[in-house]
Amino acid sequence: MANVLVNNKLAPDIYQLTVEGEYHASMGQFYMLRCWGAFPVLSRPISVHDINEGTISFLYRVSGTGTRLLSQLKPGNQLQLEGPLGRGFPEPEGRTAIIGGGMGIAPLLLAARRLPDSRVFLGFAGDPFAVSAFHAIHADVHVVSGGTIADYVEPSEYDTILACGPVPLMELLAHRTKGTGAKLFFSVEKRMACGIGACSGCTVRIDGVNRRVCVEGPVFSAGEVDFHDLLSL
Amino acid sequence: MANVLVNNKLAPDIYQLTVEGEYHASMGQFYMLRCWGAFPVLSRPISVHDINEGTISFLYRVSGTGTRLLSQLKPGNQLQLEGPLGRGFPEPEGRTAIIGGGMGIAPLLLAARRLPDSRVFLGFAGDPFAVSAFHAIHADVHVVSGGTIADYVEPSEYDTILACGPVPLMELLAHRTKGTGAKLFFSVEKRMACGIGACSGCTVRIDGVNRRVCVEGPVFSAGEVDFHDLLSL
Amino acid sequence: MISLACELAGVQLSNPILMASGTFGFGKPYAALYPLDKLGGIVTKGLTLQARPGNTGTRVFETDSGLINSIGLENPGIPTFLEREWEEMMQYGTAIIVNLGGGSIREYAEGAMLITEASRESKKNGRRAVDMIELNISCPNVKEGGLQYGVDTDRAREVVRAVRMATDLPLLVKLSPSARDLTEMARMCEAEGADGLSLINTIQAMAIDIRKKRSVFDGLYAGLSGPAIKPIALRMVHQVSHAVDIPVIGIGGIASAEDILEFIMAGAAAVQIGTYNFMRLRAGAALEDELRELMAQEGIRSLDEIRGII
Amino acid sequence: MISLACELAGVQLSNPILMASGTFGFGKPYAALYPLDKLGGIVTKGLTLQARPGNTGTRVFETDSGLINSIGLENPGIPTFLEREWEEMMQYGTAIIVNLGGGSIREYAEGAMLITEASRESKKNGRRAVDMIELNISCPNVKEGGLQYGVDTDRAREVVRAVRMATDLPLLVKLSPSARDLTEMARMCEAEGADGLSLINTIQAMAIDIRKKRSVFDGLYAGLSGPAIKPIALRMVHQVSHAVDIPVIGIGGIASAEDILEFIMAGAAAVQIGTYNFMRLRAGAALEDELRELMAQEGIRSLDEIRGII
Ligand SMILES: Cc1cc2nc3c(=O)[nH]c(=O)nc-3n(C[C@H](O)[C@H](O)[C@H](O)COP(=O)(O)OP(=O)(O)OC[C@H]3O[C@@H](n4cnc5c(N)ncnc54)[C@H](O)[C@@H]3O)c2cc1C
Ligand SMILES: Cc1cc2nc3c(=O)[nH]c(=O)nc-3n(C[C@H](O)[C@H](O)[C@H](O)COP(=O)(O)OP(=O)(O)OC[C@H]3O[C@@H](n4cnc5c(N)ncnc54)[C@H](O)[C@@H]3O)c2cc1C
Ligand SMILES: Cc1cc2nc3c(=O)[nH]c(=O)nc-3n(C[C@H](O)[C@H](O)[C@H](O)COP(=O)(O)O)c2cc1C
Ligand SMILES: Cc1cc2nc3c(=O)[nH]c(=O)nc-3n(C[C@H](O)[C@H](O)[C@H](O)COP(=O)(O)O)c2cc1C
Ligand code: FES
Ligand code: FES
Repeated sequence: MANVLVNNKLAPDIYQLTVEGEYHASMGQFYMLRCWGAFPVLSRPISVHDINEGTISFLYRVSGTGTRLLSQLKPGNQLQLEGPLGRGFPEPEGRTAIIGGGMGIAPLLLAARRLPDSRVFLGFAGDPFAVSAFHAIHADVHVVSGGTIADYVEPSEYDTILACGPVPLMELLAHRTKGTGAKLFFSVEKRMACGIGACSGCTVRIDGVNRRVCVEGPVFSAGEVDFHDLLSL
Repeated sequence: MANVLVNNKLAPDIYQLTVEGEYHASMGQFYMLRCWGAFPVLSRPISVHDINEGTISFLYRVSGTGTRLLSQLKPGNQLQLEGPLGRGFPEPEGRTAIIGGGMGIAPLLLAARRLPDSRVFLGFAGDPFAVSAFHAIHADVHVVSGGTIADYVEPSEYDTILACGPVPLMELLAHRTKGTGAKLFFSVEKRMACGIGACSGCTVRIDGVNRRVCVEGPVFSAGEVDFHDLLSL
Repeated sequence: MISLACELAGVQLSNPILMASGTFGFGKPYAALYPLDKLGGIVTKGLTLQARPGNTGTRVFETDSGLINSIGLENPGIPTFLEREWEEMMQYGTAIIVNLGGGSIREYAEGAMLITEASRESKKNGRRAVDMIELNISCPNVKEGGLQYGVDTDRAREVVRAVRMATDLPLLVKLSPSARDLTEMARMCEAEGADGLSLINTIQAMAIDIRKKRSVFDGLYAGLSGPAIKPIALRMVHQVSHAVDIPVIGIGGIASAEDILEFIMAGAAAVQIGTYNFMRLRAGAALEDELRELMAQEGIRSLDEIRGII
Repeated sequence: MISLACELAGVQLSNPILMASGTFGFGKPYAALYPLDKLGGIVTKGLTLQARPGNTGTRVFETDSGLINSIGLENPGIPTFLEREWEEMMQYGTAIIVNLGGGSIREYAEGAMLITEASRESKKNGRRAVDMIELNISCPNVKEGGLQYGVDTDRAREVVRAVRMATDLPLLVKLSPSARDLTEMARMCEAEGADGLSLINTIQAMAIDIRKKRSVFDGLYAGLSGPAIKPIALRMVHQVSHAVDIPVIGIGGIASAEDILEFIMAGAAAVQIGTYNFMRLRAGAALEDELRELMAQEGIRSLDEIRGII
């Protein structure tokens, strides 16, 4: 149980939730959040957006029952969090690009904070949101609205690319990165029940082998992800 | 949908909820309340506690999921109410006593307001609650804590007794009233699904015939109520 | 404008949204809330030849996303229904489906005959007929009749045959999720001349009062309905509608236009709304429009386009 | 101090709260959260002789108070389990029950033999044995094995008989709610020498993605669990525990100490916690104490006092 400090609406349906406590997580890890009793049944996986002294925060979009309940939290309310879970982004080598599309920017603020030498690309279909925090902590942030952010990055210029966003963007990046020598890692989503590797509910086929997104992911090396499994969310 | 004006905690677990609007209900009628989506499934039957110009209020005890959700309502929140439902207390004849036990006082404030010549008896197992509203509108209010309120009323002194409270109190009153010539009416509770007479879920056997508490009640003439049906709540 | 009008067992309905037996009384409680001609039809509370008092004790009990009921077929009896309730139902301007229960094959058949005769008489006088009979062999809340007939195909066959002989009204058979072999049961009904199938009735369930150390219900078990059972009902409707050629009416936990589309895609010709009426008393006033909106949004022009698509 | 220690099929358990197959992995994910010796026992994820990859596509899907899963028995195979997982499980200080699946009678029997031999060997070396086998003839998520055997009593008999011959370990049979005749199935298991019964497995269910116009699951149907099914499971546990003399383990939607008492009063010897583990990852750390508190509050000194009281 943690104490809610702030739960601000940043844009239509986009909220930033900050709770109190000393949390240690690596960039790209997530927590299972819950602020209700028996309904809905499952807790909700949400990536770590940022960590500061004495606080952790999450950036989320209201997209159904669970996130709507999260959005109703008020300062002083209690939130249950289990985590940090999963394996986040690896420490990158060489020149690094961080690429986020839409809600996919959520796990990337922590990455930007921890990788000051990287270049950050944030793309939005409509109005950008939550970008001021990136500008505040990082010098090299590029925000694009409309089109695809993939068009603004030349993969061959980087050794490592860390990305998160909609599946089509990930597919495009995987395609463009192929053969460039850049290593692409992205964070993926799949429906989860337990979040801790107990149920095998969240598997994605990688190189023909099942990997549980909640423990072996959510970050995978782009190589051999079976996008069919992801798309079938 | 109605706008919540106040939702005050009057005592441990006891709340008074006031919403905006012009409502017309007779004493003893109830509404089906709801301030949630699909969970829990059923709306909750709550008696009209008071009506004033432009407001209606309810007095309730937090005793489970539904009433807990009601207790979380804040001014400005929306509440669904269907009603007024059921048949309330009849216009009493002659000398009238109003007797409430515990939460059973809820429907009696409106009765006290509308029957200034009555005598009001309110009994509580522990600390009394919500009695100041009775004192404020009625001259003849007797509050007792501990023991049973039935001991403080001599049925033969009245022509009509309107009562609400726990089943054992109702049984005791029925027993003591028998043969006195006083007419006893009480408001009863049974689990309800629809609240409007559609499901036959809330029947009580009266004179050997099934009566639906939600439409033929919740107020019944004490005569021939089958307490087994009530106790089996 | 998307048309939802449809034909079911030879009867023209303004839309495929019917109100389920036992959750809508004879319509009257809701007629006070909204005009009932918004509905595709109303299925009456289960009726038997003789009046029945129903069960004692607790009759409705809430569970997580579910409702358990043990009404026990309380009803005024068919003759009283025909005299006192039917007339008013005719005014609602929507299809009338009589849900028929019984304690013996004979009671079922006599009940069917009574309804059929009254309906014929009414029609002769230029008034509305009963549109269909829904034969209920699946009530889990009565000792005699109901589930006793709904589990075993051969026992069910006798009832279906007897009622089929007793009426020339369109005949739906309402199946129980407790049927030993649901598709066999469905095929039997089709072979015996049923014009359609309704499913599912409530699922036999139990709740225990741990304080009193007894079942919540005097009748021990009772029937579970509501959103909790929707995924089970949907599977059964899919199974059955792919096993027979007569129309299937999908029932079980439907609580939104999305749910209706799921049942139609699973193969349902129409649907019935039960417990949702309690969750939202005016559901029947809104669902047709909500369904139309959802279809428009999804680019579905008619339900025929998607029926049984899965 | 209320004692919850109990004996189940000849095995001494510290309490009757077991963790259900498929919701607890092999214990490890939870061992990081709390000491597992709080548990009465752990039932492993369903194991088959051969490793299985499980199903493609969406595997878990939430419904109102329910969870539908289509894992499809993904597991490393019994040999790999015995080599890589079992050792660690022994350290947890709680009973180990191996959930056994199979695609053919032969695979079931060979799997049982492998486990039995390994267990005997381990015991000989002064280490922990496998405490019980839970024979799973009720998985709705695989084409071969599972439900194929769990519906019809005669088909189930062959599997139970073969596995009974293959092992001298205490044998539980896990029944499906889809069994055509659940009490007949239960009596058959008893007659074939099962030491106990576990029920229920998930209920076959369906969910449709109306946008994609297809089933949510690649395997079309999948299995419903969670609070939604509790009232149905409770009824079935009551029915079965009154039909046989061997112990019955109650499973289905249990999500509180109150729920556990309901199942015990319905006749269960012990219970299993499944989906609730996901709702509250530390459920297993708390339930025993919560049960004890509730019993104290209700003046119940031992579960034997109330078992099957209804
Ligand atoms: C590792 C991981 C990290 C994530 N991080 C973020 C984040 O930082 N910010 C954010 O806004 N969202 C994030 N998501 C997506 C987020 O989990 C879903 O938006 C959320 O679960 C939706 O819940 P709901 O009740 O609002 O929606 P509903 O549609 O009502 O949810 C129904 C069910 O589907 C599941 N579900 C729905 N959408 C998703 C999804 N996209 N991914 C996984 N499960 C889903 C829910 O968990 C729930 O079980 C993340 C997902 C994963 C797997
Ligand atoms: C006509 C009528 C008028 C009422 N007026 C009042 C009032 O003015 N103030 C007040 O505090 N309470 C009143 N009650 C009781 C109130 O309805 C219940 O306390 C409330 O429904 C409990 O809901 P819950 O979700 O908090 O409890 P839960 O125990 O979680 O409810 C579970 C289910 O049981 C039903 N239930 C539980 N207790 C009762 C009960 N006593 N009567 C009927 N159904 C019950 C609920 O409606 C729900 O369906 C009245 C009941 C009736 C029938
Ligand atoms: C209170 C109640 C009474 C019912 N009575 C009947 C009945 O008399 N005859 C019948 O065939 N079904 C009866 N049913 C079953 C419903 O018609 C419907 O099949 C079932 O509730 C599942 O649908 P739902 O989940 O939408 O409620 C009743 C259901 C409820 C909840
Ligand atoms: C994700 C998941 C996986 C499951 N896997 C198995 C399994 O491998 N073998 C088995 O016998 N039961 C399996 N089950 C069924 C559970 O053991 C249990 O019988 C069922 O979920 C009902 O209990 P619950 O409502 O408490 O979850 C699984 C259930 C879930 C939710
Ligand atoms: S969510 Fe259970 S294994 Fe990943
Ligand atoms: S609650 Fe439905 S008839 Fe009274």
